[in-house]
Amino acid sequence: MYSDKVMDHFTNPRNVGEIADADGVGEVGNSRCGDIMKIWIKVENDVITDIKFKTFGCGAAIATSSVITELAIGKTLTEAEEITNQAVASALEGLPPLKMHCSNLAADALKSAIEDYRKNTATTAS
Amino acid sequence: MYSDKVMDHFTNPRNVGEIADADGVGEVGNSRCGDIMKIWIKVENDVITDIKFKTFGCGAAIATSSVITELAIGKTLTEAEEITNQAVASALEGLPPLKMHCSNLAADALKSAIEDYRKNTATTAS
Amino acid sequence: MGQIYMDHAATTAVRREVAEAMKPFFTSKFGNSSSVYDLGREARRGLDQARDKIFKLLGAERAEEIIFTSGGSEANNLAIKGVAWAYANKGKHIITSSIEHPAVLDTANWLTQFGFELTVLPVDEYGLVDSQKVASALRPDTILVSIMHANNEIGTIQPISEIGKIVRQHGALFHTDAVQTAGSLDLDVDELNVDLLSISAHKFYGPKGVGALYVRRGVRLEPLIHGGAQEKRRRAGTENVAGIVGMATALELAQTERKVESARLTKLRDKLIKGLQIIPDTKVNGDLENRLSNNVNVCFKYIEGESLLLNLDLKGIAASSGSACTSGSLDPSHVLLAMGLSHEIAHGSLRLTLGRENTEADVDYLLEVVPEIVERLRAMSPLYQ
Amino acid sequence: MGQIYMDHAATTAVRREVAEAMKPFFTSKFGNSSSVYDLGREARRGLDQARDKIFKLLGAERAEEIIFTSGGSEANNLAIKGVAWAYANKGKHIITSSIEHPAVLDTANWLTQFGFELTVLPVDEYGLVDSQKVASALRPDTILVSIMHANNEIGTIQPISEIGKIVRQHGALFHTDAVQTAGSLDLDVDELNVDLLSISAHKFYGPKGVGALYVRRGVRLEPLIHGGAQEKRRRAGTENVAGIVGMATALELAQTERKVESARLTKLRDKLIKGLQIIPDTKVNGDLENRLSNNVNVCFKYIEGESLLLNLDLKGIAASSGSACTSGSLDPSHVLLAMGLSHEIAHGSLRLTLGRENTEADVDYLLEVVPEIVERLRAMSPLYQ
Ligand SMILES: Cc1ncc(COP(=O)(O)O)c(C=O)c1O
Ligand SMILES: Cc1ncc(COP(=O)(O)O)c(C=O)c1O
Repeated sequence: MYSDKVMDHFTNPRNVGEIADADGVGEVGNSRCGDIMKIWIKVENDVITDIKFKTFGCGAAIATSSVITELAIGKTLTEAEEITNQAVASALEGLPPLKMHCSNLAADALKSAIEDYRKNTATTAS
Repeated sequence: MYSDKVMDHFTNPRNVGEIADADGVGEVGNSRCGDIMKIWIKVENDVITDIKFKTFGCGAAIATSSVITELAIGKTLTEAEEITNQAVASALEGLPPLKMHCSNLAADALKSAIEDYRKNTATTAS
Repeated sequence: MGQIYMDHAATTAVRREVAEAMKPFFTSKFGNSSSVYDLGREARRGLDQARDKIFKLLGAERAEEIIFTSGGSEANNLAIKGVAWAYANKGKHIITSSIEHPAVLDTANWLTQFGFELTVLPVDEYGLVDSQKVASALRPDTILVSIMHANNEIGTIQPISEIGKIVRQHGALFHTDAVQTAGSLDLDVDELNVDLLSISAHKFYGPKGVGALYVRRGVRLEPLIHGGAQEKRRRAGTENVAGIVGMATALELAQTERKVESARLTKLRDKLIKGLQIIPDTKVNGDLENRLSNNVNVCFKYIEGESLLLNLDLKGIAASSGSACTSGSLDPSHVLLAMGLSHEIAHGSLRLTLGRENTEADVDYLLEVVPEIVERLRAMSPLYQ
Repeated sequence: MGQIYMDHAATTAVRREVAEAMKPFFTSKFGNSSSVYDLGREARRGLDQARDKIFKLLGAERAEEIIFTSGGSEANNLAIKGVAWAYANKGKHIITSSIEHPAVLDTANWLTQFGFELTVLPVDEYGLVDSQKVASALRPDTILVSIMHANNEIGTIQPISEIGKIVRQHGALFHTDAVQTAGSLDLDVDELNVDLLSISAHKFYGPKGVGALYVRRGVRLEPLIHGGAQEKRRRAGTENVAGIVGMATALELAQTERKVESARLTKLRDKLIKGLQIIPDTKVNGDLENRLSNNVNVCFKYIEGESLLLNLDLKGIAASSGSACTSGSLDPSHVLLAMGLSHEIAHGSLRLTLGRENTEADVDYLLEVVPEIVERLRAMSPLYQ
């Protein structure tokens, strides 16, 4: 069902955990639909220097969370924001059709974390 | 499907043919429903002394025609009239349920032949 | 005495290659194809490969256009009821022909109690449906036309491509029951101009109890069997994986061997027809040109079909008849009657359908045996003078 | 690493004796059971013997009370639609429960567009239907009540005999989906007080794609699949003789071994439940008393079912979950939700269903592996603190 790449990220997820002093935190999904992703980021000079995730969800949800942390790290916020759910699926060598919609939310979680960071810094700046 | 007895009468039907100077002839069925039986009888002193049949029909129709000629020969007309379709089926060690109604007409054909004989003699007597 | 089977239109034996292909799915690859684990995935792979084979063999566009069923009857019921319920808002008129299989005719008839209207087109003396009659029968509220590809009794092949063109130009959906042709004719759904097409595995050396319905992309269909999410929610029930794999294997083999085998059977068929025609008062039924390569159907006047079959069985020959007595009903074959035959003559029909195991020696043996039997039965018949 | 299959409620492998019994009907005894000749009669005999075995095993009165179908889904559809269409004149009210299989629930729901009214009874936290609730739901126009014998997810066994008594006294017909119990409980249709009962062969080591519906004598039924005269005109289509013979063999074996095997599985089941309960934040689902001998169903809070199954698969264990992610829908198991579980908890369910090949060593291995996996997934879960 899943590609080797998905299974690799599922069995050895990268960057699992939380960042205690994160600059931004994003969360998407809800327990009703069965997938919750939470992403923590550290940002320095507009670049994502650290990123961690925790996910409640199926194999696809865990793998997409894991792979987006690899895709995002080292990128500027603008670059990171441009990562699409589709790009995440491609990085995993594809997802089963049924999983494309319900479990492919990692890009949204990252965007939400970046938004949170911007909100935090805007508040600080004001 | 058919009992050995039916198959015996079907493969070696008794008394097939016609009686040129028959005292009575009976016919039942029609080509629409797929079974036509014709029975010829010779009668002496109220006893059936000869009997022949011709049948257009399925295995059951042929076997019931054949077996009734054996049952009827040597019987008085009154006795012969009492042979039922059920008795014919029993003499054949049973018939498949589907054949009980549509192809078990031999007793009716015999009755019709006896009726014909009675009509003929009544006419002669008058 | 050897057994000669000449009833391949009724059913066929599962061929060796098919039985082999099915085997692992009974035991080692027995998983439920909906499951995530390895065993389930193996079953899913078997199912996917079978679907791929079949959609390609039918010239379809995508695998999802194939819905697996439990046979030809279910496929026909699903096609007709499925379209009727899904398109009832658009219209309630259905067109079919008088020589369809009961799985089409009875199904369409059943729908009339729900306000559907049915036009049953007549056929000519050869069993052919006239495409012009289809054209005239089409109405603005016609949602579906169902005409069989070839008839199971008389082997007449209908001008499906032509009819399909007319129907689809009109904007109605077109279904064909290809149960008798899947193993022997080219089945390209685009060339045939069909939207739905039924097949049944046991007619082409696959297992009984498995079939498929081709449904062109975009055609809506209400399920016949509601429940689980199998077959993209169009047919519930744990899939008969072994049977489906068997069907795909059988169809592939049949289609590969189609041309060579058809030519061989046509020769045997024509020899058989010619030989039987010599018997006096014999009528050949069906169209001699547009005819399945394996079908022989004749009526011997003055005799009845079942007694003929029983005699043939005693000689080791398995054949079939349109006689009422073989079907348990009073009326003989509705197909022969629709072609204008009288009840009496229709009762005396014999259908011989050839297949893989039949040889010329079989044909010769038949031609030796049948005349004797016919003569014997006629001598017993009150209709024969 | 060996494979451990613990998903017997999903499907089972065809056992050796069953495969053997089926074999001849693919090849040498392949005839169409409707034919008059020898080959057809052999198939007919196979069919008749299978029907005899099954009607007796179900405690039915006569062979004709058994209708062969393509599986449990078709049997359920036939029971519900068949009774609904046949008795629509008498009434249009149907009662069922919230934990039925989709083949019952979706079918009953489908009928509501035709003016049928549906009462879906709730269940308690153990998944039990209250027979008093059935009694109160009965109306003068109730024609059918359908309550499953045991649930496929949680294994809860319903008080069918008691419910049946109430329903039949009221004059309505009573159907039970016995797909999960046919191989493991005593199925006497008179003791169960049922008029209709569905079974499916692949749940008791028979082949996929074959099932049966018991229909008490006198109960009218409109066919689901119209067409040929098979099954006394109640189910058209060339019979899957091999499959049917396989089902009869499998049912006979299962019923013979039932008591001994049930006792063995109950022990394994209880050890498994006890061992899993040790994991913190674990909930056992279903009734612990009225429970199938092979069913274990637990929820591990804070984790999701599919990721659990994938990890089990990597350890060579085949199991199942009521998680939405395994079914492709958004909502998790309607059964767990009906019992009052929250979405979050229902997503973390694990079903282990034991069977013939499972040993105590398998149970021990499971108890070793599951806690580690649960811990690992919880460490990754944003819900777990
Ligand atoms: C309780 C129950 N009913 C019906 C079915 C449907 O049976 P089948 O898949 O054979 O159609 C199943 C299993 O899938 C089941 O567990
Ligand atoms: C033309 C045609 N359609 C449909 C069917 C029904 O197929 P099945 O018996 O597989 O249901 C048959 C054969 O029985 C057939 O010959």
